[in-house]
Amino acid sequence: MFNADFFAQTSWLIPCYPLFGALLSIFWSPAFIRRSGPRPAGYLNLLTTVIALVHSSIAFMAVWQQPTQFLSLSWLQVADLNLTLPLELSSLTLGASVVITVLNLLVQIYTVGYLEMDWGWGRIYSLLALFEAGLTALVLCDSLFFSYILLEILTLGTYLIVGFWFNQSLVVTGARDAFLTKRVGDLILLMGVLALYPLTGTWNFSELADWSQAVLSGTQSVSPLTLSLIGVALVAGPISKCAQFPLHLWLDEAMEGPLPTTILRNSVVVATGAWVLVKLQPVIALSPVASGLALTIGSISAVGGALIAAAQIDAKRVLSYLTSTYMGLIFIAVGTGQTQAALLLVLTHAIASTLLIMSTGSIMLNVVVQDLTQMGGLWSRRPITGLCFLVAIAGLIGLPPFGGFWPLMAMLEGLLQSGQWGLIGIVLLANGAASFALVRMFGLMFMGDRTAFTARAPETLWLVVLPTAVMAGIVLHVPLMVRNFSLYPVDSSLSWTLGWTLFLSSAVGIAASSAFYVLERIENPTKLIPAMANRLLAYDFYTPKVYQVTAIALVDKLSLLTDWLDRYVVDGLVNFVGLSSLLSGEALKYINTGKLQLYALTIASFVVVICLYLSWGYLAL
Amino acid sequence: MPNIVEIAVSTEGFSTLVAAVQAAGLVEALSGEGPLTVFAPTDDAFAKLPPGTVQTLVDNPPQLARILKYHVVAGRWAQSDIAKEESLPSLESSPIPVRVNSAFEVKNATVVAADIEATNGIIHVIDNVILMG
Amino acid sequence: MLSLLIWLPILGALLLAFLPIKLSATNARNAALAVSGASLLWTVVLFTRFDLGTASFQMREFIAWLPLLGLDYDLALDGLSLMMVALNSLLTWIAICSSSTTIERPRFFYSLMLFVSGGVAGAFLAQNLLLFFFLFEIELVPLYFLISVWGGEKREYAATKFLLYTALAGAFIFAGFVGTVWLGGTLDFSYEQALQSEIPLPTQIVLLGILLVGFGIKIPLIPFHTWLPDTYVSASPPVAIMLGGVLAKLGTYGIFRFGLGLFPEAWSALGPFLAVWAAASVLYGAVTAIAQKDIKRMVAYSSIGHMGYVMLGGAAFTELSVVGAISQMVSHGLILALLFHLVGVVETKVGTRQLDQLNGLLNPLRGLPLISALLVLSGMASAGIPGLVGFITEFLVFQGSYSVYPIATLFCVVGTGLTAVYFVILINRTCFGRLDNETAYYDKVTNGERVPAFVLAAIVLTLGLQPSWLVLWSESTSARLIAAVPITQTAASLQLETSRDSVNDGAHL
Amino acid sequence: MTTTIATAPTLPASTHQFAEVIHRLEAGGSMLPDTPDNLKQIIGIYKAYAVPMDFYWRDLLYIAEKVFLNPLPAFKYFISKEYLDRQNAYAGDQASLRIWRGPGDAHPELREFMAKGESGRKLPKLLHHLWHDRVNMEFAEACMDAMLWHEDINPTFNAYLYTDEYIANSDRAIRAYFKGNPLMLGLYKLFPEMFLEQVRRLSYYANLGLFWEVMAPVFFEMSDLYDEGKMTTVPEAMDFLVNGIFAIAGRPIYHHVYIGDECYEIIPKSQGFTWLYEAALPYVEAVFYRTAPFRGTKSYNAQAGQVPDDQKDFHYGILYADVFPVGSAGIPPTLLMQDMLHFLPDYLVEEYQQHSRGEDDMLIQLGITFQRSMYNVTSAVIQALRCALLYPLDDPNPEHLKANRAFFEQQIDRFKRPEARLDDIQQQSYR
Repeated sequence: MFNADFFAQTSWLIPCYPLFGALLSIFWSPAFIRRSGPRPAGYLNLLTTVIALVHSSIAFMAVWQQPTQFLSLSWLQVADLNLTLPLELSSLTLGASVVITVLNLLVQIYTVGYLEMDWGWGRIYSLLALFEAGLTALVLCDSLFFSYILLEILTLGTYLIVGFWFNQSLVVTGARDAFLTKRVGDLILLMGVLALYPLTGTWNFSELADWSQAVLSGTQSVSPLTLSLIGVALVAGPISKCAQFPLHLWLDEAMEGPLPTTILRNSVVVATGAWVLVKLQPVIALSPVASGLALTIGSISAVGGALIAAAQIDAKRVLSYLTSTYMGLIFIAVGTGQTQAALLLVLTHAIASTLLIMSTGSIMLNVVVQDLTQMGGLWSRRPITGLCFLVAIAGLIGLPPFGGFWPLMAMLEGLLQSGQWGLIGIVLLANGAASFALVRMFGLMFMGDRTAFTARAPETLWLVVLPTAVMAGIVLHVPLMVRNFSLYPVDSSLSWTLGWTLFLSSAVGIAASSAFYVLERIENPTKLIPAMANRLLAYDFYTPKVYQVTAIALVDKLSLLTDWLDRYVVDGLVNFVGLSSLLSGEALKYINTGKLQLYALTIASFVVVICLYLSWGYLAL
Repeated sequence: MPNIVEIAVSTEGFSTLVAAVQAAGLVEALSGEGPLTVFAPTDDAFAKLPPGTVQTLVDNPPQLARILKYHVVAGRWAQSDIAKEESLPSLESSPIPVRVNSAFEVKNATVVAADIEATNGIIHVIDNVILMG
Repeated sequence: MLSLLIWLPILGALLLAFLPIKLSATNARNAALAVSGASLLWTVVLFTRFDLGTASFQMREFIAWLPLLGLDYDLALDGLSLMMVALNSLLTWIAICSSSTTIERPRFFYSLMLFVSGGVAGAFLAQNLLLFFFLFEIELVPLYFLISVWGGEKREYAATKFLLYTALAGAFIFAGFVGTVWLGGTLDFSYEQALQSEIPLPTQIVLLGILLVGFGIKIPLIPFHTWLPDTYVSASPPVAIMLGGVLAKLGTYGIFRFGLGLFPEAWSALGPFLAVWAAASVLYGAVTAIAQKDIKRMVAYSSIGHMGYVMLGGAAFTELSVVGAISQMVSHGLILALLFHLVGVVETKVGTRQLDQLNGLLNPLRGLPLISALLVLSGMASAGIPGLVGFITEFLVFQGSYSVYPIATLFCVVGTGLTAVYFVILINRTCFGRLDNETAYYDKVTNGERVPAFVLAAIVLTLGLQPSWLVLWSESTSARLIAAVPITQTAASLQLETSRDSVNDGAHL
Repeated sequence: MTTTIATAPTLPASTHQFAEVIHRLEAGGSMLPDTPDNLKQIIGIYKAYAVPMDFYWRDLLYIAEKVFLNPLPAFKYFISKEYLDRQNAYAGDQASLRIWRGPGDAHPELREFMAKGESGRKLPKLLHHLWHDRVNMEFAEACMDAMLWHEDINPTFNAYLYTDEYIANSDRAIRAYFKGNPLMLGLYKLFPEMFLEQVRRLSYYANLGLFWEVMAPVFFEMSDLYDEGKMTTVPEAMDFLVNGIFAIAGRPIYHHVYIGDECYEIIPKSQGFTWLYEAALPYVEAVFYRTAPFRGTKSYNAQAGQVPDDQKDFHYGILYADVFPVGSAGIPPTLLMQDMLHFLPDYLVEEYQQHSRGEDDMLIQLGITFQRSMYNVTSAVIQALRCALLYPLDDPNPEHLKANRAFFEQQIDRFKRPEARLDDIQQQSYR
């Protein structure tokens, strides 16, 4: 009975383990278990994560190279709406679930070390587990509706996990902005969800793909306007999830949260948007407007994000903008129909950026600051972390033979085939700028002279260093994974010229950055570009200000206006129309001074009056 | 003329100091060529320290030596020379603030007898044990 | 057996008020809890007896009372009333649980609460228009006292305002009822008779309009809502729970039962207008809530917005949307009760409801961590986060309405976004942040204060995860309501054709 | 030092913001007002602090001397029997200077807690550890890290860590420790600085361990004296500390490592490092004053500018900490408060139960008590410094009194920062 297939059939249990751990963690809130500390919550969740990992792995092996299976669980049947939760069991979904649980396991071990001084383990681990559950459920589920539900729950999760250190004011605003921005995306997606159903009668991704085929082949006719509107809504949802321009700011602010949560957020949580986008690609492809939107947003984010990253002085923020960059590249891939390349990029980015943030956090943990300009000279004391950081860079940018090279290469080949030269340029530019930003960060942290803040820098706790090192090993093995699981989407007709060009773009970025920050630490390289451009990048295109004067101001002023209207116009008018004299309260004031009997008397008289009033009404007919 | 150690041994009121110097193994150094300037606390000065202080030091010669070295300056510094200085570099390496106004003060101690000449240096007797910091 | 729901609380109320024995505050409270608990248990029994397959009314009880007036004691139950009665029984118990143990004049207070509960149950069960109206109107009296005696600042003003508005609403409703019966050609106020009356469409529309104004004041919908913030804010938390959780539902219930139920054709004709009205209410309530500095006022405006969803579901008039709307009434009642209860606890402990004075209540040792956590939960439930009951009811309304009134529905979706905005403001200011060292010596939260919150939160969560337990009761009733409309453009409209038309319809809304 | 009331008629009243406190210091008092309640609170908390501290110092030395460079020190908190039985240099019969009259091995309450934990059941060590029913050594390590990171406050000791002698000593120890482990030796060859930096860190483990080894018996003795009715005022408590500081001032600070049967002297005693200069004063500066902002209370965002650019501007220690968030996320001192919670004397438990939320917020109440008690310790340090570097309080020379005042004012100036709690602890209602 307990053969591998059994584990595949019970894959719905995978999200349940972490969820169970999350529920049990509640007992380690300060209000319950008081005489001993909260750490058991962490160990418990580690255990459930291991179980989930083992289960996913066995199930993955069971479905490997098997045809996709579907499971469905009935949830709600009302009127003509039948909501069943369909699960897709394929090597793709279960493979993704393995990746998610592995990353979660490492992150949770890392958290043991990173937050060893924290007393909020119950909360942090239950939230980490909630994310694990949500993410595995998301990859397994085959329905837009349930994906939407999970995304919304994760939005709430983001709010709570960013708000983990709620004593700090910037955390509070960061959590707020993350929640609201993501919610905007969710609701636009909801609009798409609502609009899609009457047309298709299904929310299942696989059936949506069939429907798209039908529309394409002309057996179904839908007006182009409708398709465009729906397509735009479906693209707009992931824009906020994936921190794409102009809804990218929340990711920056979310950096106020504890670093271990940042790891997951930047590597896999933002990728949920990309995942849904990939799943919806057939529908989006129906509308040139929607595809165009994805391409535009993706291009701006890819290049803009990388440029902004190169101008940040805060270590975490460099990484946050790079996430926007890579998500932008995924948008481009989806916009041009290269879903396989997009998924591969999701994978390589998730793995490499996990390592990137882990090693950065390991530095921040005992350098105390996050300010890159106050760091330097760490290489000799922190070589392990430095090496991990280098591996992460190699695994992220287009540097053969490391992981990040392959999806970019696949994308470029696809773009070449369709002759989209502009997009090729954008991908190369983004890659070059990202390389520049990352090597700059490496140089600022590890090279140059030690500063007062970095004078003392032993390698940190083994619980932090060990998962980082393991992660580095995984990053180095990505190319092997790509080969062994034949993840590389294009026939291996590698175009050498293209490969060299991609390599060259990385090399230029690395070389330029090395010249400024590694070999010779230029005191103020910002002098090299105009001050205005630098400020524009350092302050993130002034996006916060733009928000302030647009959306925030609009809602704020509108609410003040309606409040004023409500108090002085609506209420005032109604009062004026005839009740004002009575409402002065004088007439009935004496009641309040009276005694119980008086109240009773009044009740009685009211009843009589009402009865009279009633019968009068009837008699008057 | 006797050297610094000999003066201390032969003069009354320096028995604690002498014992300390012996415990710290500094006899040789203070009997050497020099020249050295020594701020020598009296027995009364040591007695002002809270109970146990001296005993702990005597039990730990290197630490005691360090405190004692703070009372010694290289060179022969008479009161008139010191009057021109604000501080002197001790053998311990921390500076010793000095003031010569109406009174001759060394850090928070007052010199009760200045310019006692020895073959290998000069001694100023002080009424407090001085400490670094 | 339905009568028990009315007479048990009323009998309890009378005994509590006039029994010549000495009762301590605690005992009075326990007695009230026992009575309302008994009603609650009886409601559970009703659920077990309820026949899901029957679309029309069941468990009828009829006693001729004043045939001359056409007033009969005529009670019956369908899915809609069942939900409302259940809400009433539950929230009465919660409200009594939630009231302070040291309340002044406890016997009088609890007896009034029970009285309200019994009366409201009667209104929800009444099969006679006049009986409904009588019970609807008589609620005013105890509520007036509950607000004006036990309320907060400006309570007399608020109570009077409430009284006058509701009385005015009553006048409209009465006019509507009388008109219906009169024009229907009978002198019998029974609901059955009214159903069968054949009134020409234009007249129907006029009558419906009158009823809409009447019930619209009670719900309230904009612009008849200004009594609500004042009243909710002045009322003490238990009374606010009754007002917002149960009494407001008299309005939506009335609209569904007597507006939509009696004049389905007129209802369909007015549909687009109602949808716009609903969307406007949603947006207006949400936007105005954002500007509020007083938590209770914020929740009050939020309530206006949420009643808009109910109206939208009704306006769309598809089976799905009506089920959604009925469920939304319940979910709104539950969430609002939870919110008011929590706000009440916060106010008792911290001494203020002002957002700019509250801070850091999530602090585990010196704050109100559990209350704060539940405040987050209820705020998120209200903002429609999945997994909590608010989401699924709103979603059903949206999905049901989208194919009929897409634009209005989308505006309502925007409304849920705005709901998230003010709840995040509320949570950020109240729960997050640093506790003020000067003032943070608050009393402990007692278990008695926790119980109602736990019960409600558990229901909110359970029904959110397992919504079929909520929607199944009203399904056949909604089907019956929809079926009353001869022309289509209803449930079957989830078809391609219609929806494309309706996209166009929506465009010129 | 004696507490003879030294009125200084020759000096005019201070115009300092905390003039009252300065006058109290000049009269031989403490920054903490002398009330019976304050005395009860601080002595009680010294006792509760000393028990976990007895574990801290033993484990710190165990890590510095035995665990040493273990790359996966998963069991570094599982202290060996040898270190539990180790005789405190200032307690027990063998002590040459006996500060506490009790025994020199681990405190009985500590042993009981280690064996049974709060659960009261004898379970395997590992289970107690996993159930988090244990002493939070992480806090001790954080204190050590603060001393390590603020390197400028301990110049002499720090300079030695970069001498050839130190490097040669470490080299021998590292080679001996990894004997027969080519992987680690290879790594050492590649990245020698990485290993040296670890050893420097371990030297600070030893430093802090040796510091606390003294403080534990001091606090135990104070608690015993209070119980015997021999300590009746806050200034007495402070003077006991001042005397203690002087008595131990010359204790050597060293770092020895035991590999096999051999002792490797990384920092030999002959280096002359003393308890007062190389441990106590840096400890007070690093832990009471500076540390680093808790990640849960300040933004580390470089652009927000909430973390000072200069280490000297760091003021996040216990004298400045907001204790109210204790128990929530991001507030590391909770670890210490929890450790003390296990060992509160009955009279303090009673006291806490009468105030605020009693059992529910005991962590905060004892945290504030701890803050009071550390103001008293800091007062002792200030008085000791005054004693060592300046003049007696009853010095007849007005110039000397002026110098004393200038010193006190300069010390108290550090509490002018808005987040300092000096004002709060003057009030008994601050709990």
